[in-house]
Amino acid sequence: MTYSGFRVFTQGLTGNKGWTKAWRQPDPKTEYDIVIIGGGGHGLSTAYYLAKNHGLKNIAVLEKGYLGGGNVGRNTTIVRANYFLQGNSEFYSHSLKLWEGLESELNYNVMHSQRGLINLFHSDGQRDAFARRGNAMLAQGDDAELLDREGVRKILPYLDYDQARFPIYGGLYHRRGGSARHDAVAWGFARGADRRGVDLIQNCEVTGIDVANGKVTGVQTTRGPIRAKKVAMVAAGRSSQVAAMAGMRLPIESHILQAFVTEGLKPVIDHVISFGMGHFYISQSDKGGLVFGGDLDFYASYAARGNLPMVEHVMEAGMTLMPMIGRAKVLRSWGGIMDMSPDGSPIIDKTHIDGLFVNCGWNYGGFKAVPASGWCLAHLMATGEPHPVAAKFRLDRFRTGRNIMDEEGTGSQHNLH
Amino acid sequence: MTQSHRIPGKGLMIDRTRPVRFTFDGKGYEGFAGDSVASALLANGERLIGRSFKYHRPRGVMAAGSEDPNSLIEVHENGQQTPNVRGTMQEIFEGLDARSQNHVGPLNFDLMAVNDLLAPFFSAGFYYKTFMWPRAFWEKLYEPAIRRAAGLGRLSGKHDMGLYEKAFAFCDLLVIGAGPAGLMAALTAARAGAEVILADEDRRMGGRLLADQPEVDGQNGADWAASVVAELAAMPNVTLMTRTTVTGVYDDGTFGALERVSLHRAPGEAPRECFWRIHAKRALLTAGALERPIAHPDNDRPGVMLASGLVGQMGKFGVNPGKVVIFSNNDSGLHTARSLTAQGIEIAAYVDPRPLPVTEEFPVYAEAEVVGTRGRLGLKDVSIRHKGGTSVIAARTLALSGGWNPTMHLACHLNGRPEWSPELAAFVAKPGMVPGMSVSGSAAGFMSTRAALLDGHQKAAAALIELGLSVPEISVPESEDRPWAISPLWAVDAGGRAWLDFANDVTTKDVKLAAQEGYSSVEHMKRYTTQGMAPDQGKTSNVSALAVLAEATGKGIPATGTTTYRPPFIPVSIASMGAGGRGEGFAPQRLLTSDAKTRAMKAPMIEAGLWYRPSYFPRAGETDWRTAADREVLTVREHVGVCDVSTLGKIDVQGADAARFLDFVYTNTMSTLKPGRVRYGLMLREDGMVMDDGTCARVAEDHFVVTTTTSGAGQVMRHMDFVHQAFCADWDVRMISVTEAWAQFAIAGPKAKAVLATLGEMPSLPFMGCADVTIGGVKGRLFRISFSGEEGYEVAVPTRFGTALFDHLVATAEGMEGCAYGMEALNALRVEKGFITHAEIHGRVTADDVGLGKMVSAKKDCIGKAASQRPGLFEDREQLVGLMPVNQGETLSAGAHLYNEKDPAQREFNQGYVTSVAPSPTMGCWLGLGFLKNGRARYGEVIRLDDGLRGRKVLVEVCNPVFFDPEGGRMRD
Amino acid sequence: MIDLIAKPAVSGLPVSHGGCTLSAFDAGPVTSIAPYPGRDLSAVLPFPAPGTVSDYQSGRLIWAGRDMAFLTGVAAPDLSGLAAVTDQSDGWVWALLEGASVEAVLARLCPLDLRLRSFAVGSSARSMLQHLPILLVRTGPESFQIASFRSMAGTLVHELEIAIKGVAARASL
Amino acid sequence: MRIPCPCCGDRDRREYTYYGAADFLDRPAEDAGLEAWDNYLHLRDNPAGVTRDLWYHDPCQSWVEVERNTVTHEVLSTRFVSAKAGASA
Repeated sequence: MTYSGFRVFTQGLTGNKGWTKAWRQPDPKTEYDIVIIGGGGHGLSTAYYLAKNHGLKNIAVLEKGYLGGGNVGRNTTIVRANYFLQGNSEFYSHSLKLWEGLESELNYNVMHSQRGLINLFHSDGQRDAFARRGNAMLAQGDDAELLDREGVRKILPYLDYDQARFPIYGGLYHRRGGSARHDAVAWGFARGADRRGVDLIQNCEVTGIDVANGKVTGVQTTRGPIRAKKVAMVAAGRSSQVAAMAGMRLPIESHILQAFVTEGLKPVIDHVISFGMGHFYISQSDKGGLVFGGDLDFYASYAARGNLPMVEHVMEAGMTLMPMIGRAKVLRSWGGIMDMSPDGSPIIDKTHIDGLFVNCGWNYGGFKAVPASGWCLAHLMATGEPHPVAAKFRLDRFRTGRNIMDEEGTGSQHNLH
Repeated sequence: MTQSHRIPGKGLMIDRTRPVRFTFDGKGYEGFAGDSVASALLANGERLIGRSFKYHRPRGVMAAGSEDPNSLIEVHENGQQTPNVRGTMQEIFEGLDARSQNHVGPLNFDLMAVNDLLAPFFSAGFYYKTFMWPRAFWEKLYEPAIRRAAGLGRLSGKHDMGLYEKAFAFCDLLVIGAGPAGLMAALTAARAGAEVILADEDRRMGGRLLADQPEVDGQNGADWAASVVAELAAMPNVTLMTRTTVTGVYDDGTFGALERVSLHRAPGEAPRECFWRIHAKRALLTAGALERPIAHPDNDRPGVMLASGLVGQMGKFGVNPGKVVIFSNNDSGLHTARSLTAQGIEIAAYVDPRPLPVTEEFPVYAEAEVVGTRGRLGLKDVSIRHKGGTSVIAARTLALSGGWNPTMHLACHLNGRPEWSPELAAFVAKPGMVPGMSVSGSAAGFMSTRAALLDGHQKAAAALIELGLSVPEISVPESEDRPWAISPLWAVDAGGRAWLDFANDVTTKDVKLAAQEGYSSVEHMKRYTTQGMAPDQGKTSNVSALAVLAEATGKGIPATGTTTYRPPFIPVSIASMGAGGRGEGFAPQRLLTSDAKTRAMKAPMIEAGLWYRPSYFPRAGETDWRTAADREVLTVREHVGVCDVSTLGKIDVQGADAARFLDFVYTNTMSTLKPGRVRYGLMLREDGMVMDDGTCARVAEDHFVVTTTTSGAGQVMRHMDFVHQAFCADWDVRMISVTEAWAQFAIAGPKAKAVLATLGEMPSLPFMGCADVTIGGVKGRLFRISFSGEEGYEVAVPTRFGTALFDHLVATAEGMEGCAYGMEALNALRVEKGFITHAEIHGRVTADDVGLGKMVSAKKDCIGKAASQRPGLFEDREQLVGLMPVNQGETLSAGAHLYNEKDPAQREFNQGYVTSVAPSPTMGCWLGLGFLKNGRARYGEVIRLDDGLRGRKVLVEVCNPVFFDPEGGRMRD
Repeated sequence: MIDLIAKPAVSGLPVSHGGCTLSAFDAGPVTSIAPYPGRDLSAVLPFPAPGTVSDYQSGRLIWAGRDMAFLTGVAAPDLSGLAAVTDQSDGWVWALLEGASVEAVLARLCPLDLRLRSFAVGSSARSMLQHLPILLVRTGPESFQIASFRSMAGTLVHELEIAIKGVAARASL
Repeated sequence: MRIPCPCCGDRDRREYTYYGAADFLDRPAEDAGLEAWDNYLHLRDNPAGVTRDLWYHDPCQSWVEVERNTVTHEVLSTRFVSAKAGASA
């Protein structure tokens, strides 16, 4: 059923009785051409683009819990294309372009809102680094503007310009940056994939990956064995466990990233603001809650919850940057499990097992990658060749030292995140 | 008439001798000291207190505590305002300015209430299906309209300058909630000598003993509670924390708690709130239970309350509800009807879906349901469907009791999942969900007062045994021990809209629609309908909503399960958890000994890590930084300059194996350094990239002083500690930071030696030499090193003498046509010399990239060596080069990219980027350092610096990064 | 001949509110002593166990971290070959916090259990005070010595003063 | 979260800096080859369960190896990393 304002109107007149299911709830078949492990944003978009771009039909997405139950449903929903290292730059640029057409592509309002993202800087050195970034964005064909302190003040008059511990020197303004409604992205891709014949199978945990003679042959699940010609591991947050089923060790450590949302407030923050010095970023959802977060809790964890030191650090950063939010009350907090790769950049690649693919290592930034990640993994799986914008996301780059993409410059080794 | 709805003689919490005046929406009201805004308004006959989120329906007070979904108000003071305050929690004080929120026009005529008429089109998730066309309308039209309509209260937009604090506390046993179980538990543990913290949300302890006031130990339960509290207050091992809500459970017995310190008073000196971090060896969750409403058509009008809310408002504040209808599916509703009758309240009807073979003093409608209400701004009557048909009964208050949900949220904060209890028709905690914490009293499903008292005692006794303490003899008082039964009824099927989530306007229809459309897991339903996401966090609606979902999907409640309970239990202000962060408090400030003098010289200060350093020292007539910096640079080159360099990290390394150790952490060899000499050192991370650089001075055979960059000091110390402790802990080497112990100043320029001579007899040092010296009778250290390219010395004295030495050096230099110089000049001087800083060693470069590949000694292992030799790190790399404008007058900018002259500024053509620039008065043009593909082979080539961000395109010549005095003759003798 | 005048690490003290007083004090010479692996110093001085303070001549040896103690108040003896020794007299700012509410004040800033039962007179600890690194010594039931990095003296005083005032203001409620 | 420091006792997590899996203690020889160094620097078991990792107790400057559970956050044991190298404490 196609969604539209007119349909909402006619359904409203008839008691909303006619809305049909957004996706089927099929039982798994015994065999598929392609099995995707993980029904999060990346897995769902991979299935969608395999069907849409490559005309493939016989596909299953296997989800341990419910669709979109991982990080795609628990993040701060920032969508941007402001990376500066080659490899990342072209990929996120491509992703943002896909975002810009996602509503009509999916016939689902994901509420992608390009309200503008401002990265603040607090020293000459940081300004230089952001200038380099901004020039990389321009060179990639994306938008960037360098604001001085007064330029920032015009847009964000409520920041504390007088007494913040790290005074605001200016900001890098990315007008096409913004946010989206996270659940809707998962649901939109799920509905789109389902409409193209993909079987979305919930409550189906993969318990084993079958390999024979160096080639993948299928998976074992809690709902029985499923044969498959190709299998993709798209399970950020559990990547290491899934890969271990295929005997692989990944360059991944799992960490907690907390985020917070306040009670609903009338509009007060109209942009996405990133305060790198305090590891703090914030925006306001359409529903009115301030959505914000900070840095990792900094310890390996699968608990999907964090601890107070980072909670307090994030709140203190908010108070030093914009004390006007002090009386907003935090309503909910949550912790997502981040696939941290050594250099902070992702992996979309084949593995040493024929027919087995891996998509992992999204660090803090997987949400905005959802469309392009699926697009590129689908391309790789369908054609056997990496998509040009994801060609540098190789699994072996750490071993060889080739094309390491350490945007933060903190070190391409796990303990220096 | 003022306080017309007050029952004479009732109301434990109010002091009738102390009237308090406050305003609500600008209208003056009188209440009594101890009233909440909600109780005071109710006592004045006001039932309408706010508007709902989506449909803007009129809403009144439902509860008496923090779970109230409706009574959200703004509290204003001195131009500042606090949104989304629960009227049930805000105590009134003289002059309190409370206002309703989320309406356009007056509260009783909200223009946004038109949404209510459009409700058929605003079904759950409708916005996912529309507003998609045309694309450009989303940000311009649809989204702004949605945003304006959404949200509840308003922030002022002004800095919150209120005082907040955070604090730590420790105890053996934390008791959360001071109702019957909590009081009994605290008493038991306190008498055993345990260190006890008893925390309660209310300002007076007693919990529901203060509301329905059952008899305990032969006296009014509230009096019994007061006597227990008095005993506890007198014990040194007990801390009583009132107005304190435990908000979250974290690992290893850590609890977050919010204390509302002074919100009940007009603003003053005391903190508004305090956020506590409590570490408890054991904890007892005795937070009681929260009543839930029953979803029936139009169950959201002002005047519809939870039965417990009504009992609380009556018992604590003496609120007179007028004529009451009670709709209940469990025995506590019936008890309430009897209790109210006994207090003289007229029960117009008691409605219960169960067959009830009882005869009461009030009309009982058994096997009956409420199917509707009327009254636009306040309840007028209630429609009851019963065996004999439908009756309409006039009432001012409708009290709902749909059963009780134990308040076990905190027990679920460590990912534990509660289990369904069919007897209670509620979720209860399982043992062990939080290590060291047990749940007791009605929070654990013990519904009678006597059972709660007994359970509190027993659970406390168990905790005492775990703590190794003996359990005291204590008699648990007698109290009511009524049986309790419930027959679940979640929603009345009678058409119309029946509210589950009052705060977010989620009705049973919305939940059913979610199921119909396949959003049938409880998480999907919550997210699709937004149920439970309002300020009340679904406290009164979660269980009912999932029960309605379970019915719609046919899965049953246990299989449907709950959503995840996460902190905080109640909303907590950002300011309280971020207390201390505002303004300068976010990070310590580190001040140089030269700070006061520098500021007196009007130098603008800039941040360098946590330090503050001067940017430049302006002189009369110098209108911009450039003039001052150029002068300072030329002064250093021609005369002499003085600069405070104490921010550099200094680490003292001693021991017989010190040299061996430094060989391991630096790429180059330090063991061959002679005492009295200094060597430049490069340090890699284990991933092969440059981590830091600095100098290494051998002050004695087994004693080195190494320097780090300002920002790298902490990381380098940690790193050296790691290498030492992990790989060579048995070596004779010890390290300690001496950064703070020494004030160190650079003296640079042709007259440096002359300045030095004024300090007394100084040794004549060769370039890269060091020595102990005595300056004015004070021991000091002298290094002959240069970051400027001129003859340079750094002289260090104990920090207490730093101010005096700086004053002397500046005065002396100025007497020789010299000056103090700041960071701008320092930067220009080092760029002229091609010296790198963290602008170049930004974490992604190898030693080879910066032209120091030869410094990685082939003769020994060092940290980072193996990884630095990976093949990919020698292919197609960008290498450090110098950049000079072809046209000397042009300005260079850091952050610009590099392209071949004819190539467009597109990623595919990128050749590199610029890391540092400086105007060089020495060379007469701007200079740049940058990284260029295969750059060392391209000296002499002309390329384009492209800074699209600032609209700058400059042709530059690639050159050796050492622009000035490449032979280094000026630094040496 | 240059005459260097010493400047104290902190100014503006003492401050006092609600019976709690923060003042500066002179710890005298401070020397870090870090024994090399396997060395026994007991013939020379009583190296303190972690978390403790021992007496040495007229001064004190304060445990100050892994394999390290600060000798305060007296000059260090010769420990050549036994321990690394550095002069820390100028590296630290020392303050004394006294009064009935000291525990409450420190509870606002320091994540340690400093109740007398857990942190007796004569205990020492390395910890943090808000975001500052500190060395803490309990010198009495109602008195603590606090040392932090000298360059952070202003922040140390600022943080403590806010906490002292906040605790004092509660008395008015 | 609280972690016992072997010399300071039970301390709040906020006093520690994290440093990843204890694999980092097993440093290969300089010439061990790309695979060995890749294993050491990058590849991780990353278990959902008991793990050993490295924490620096900033106040006392001790490096501590912590055995703990990544799912429950329970800390099972701690020791100085130097205990392995065979000296000091």
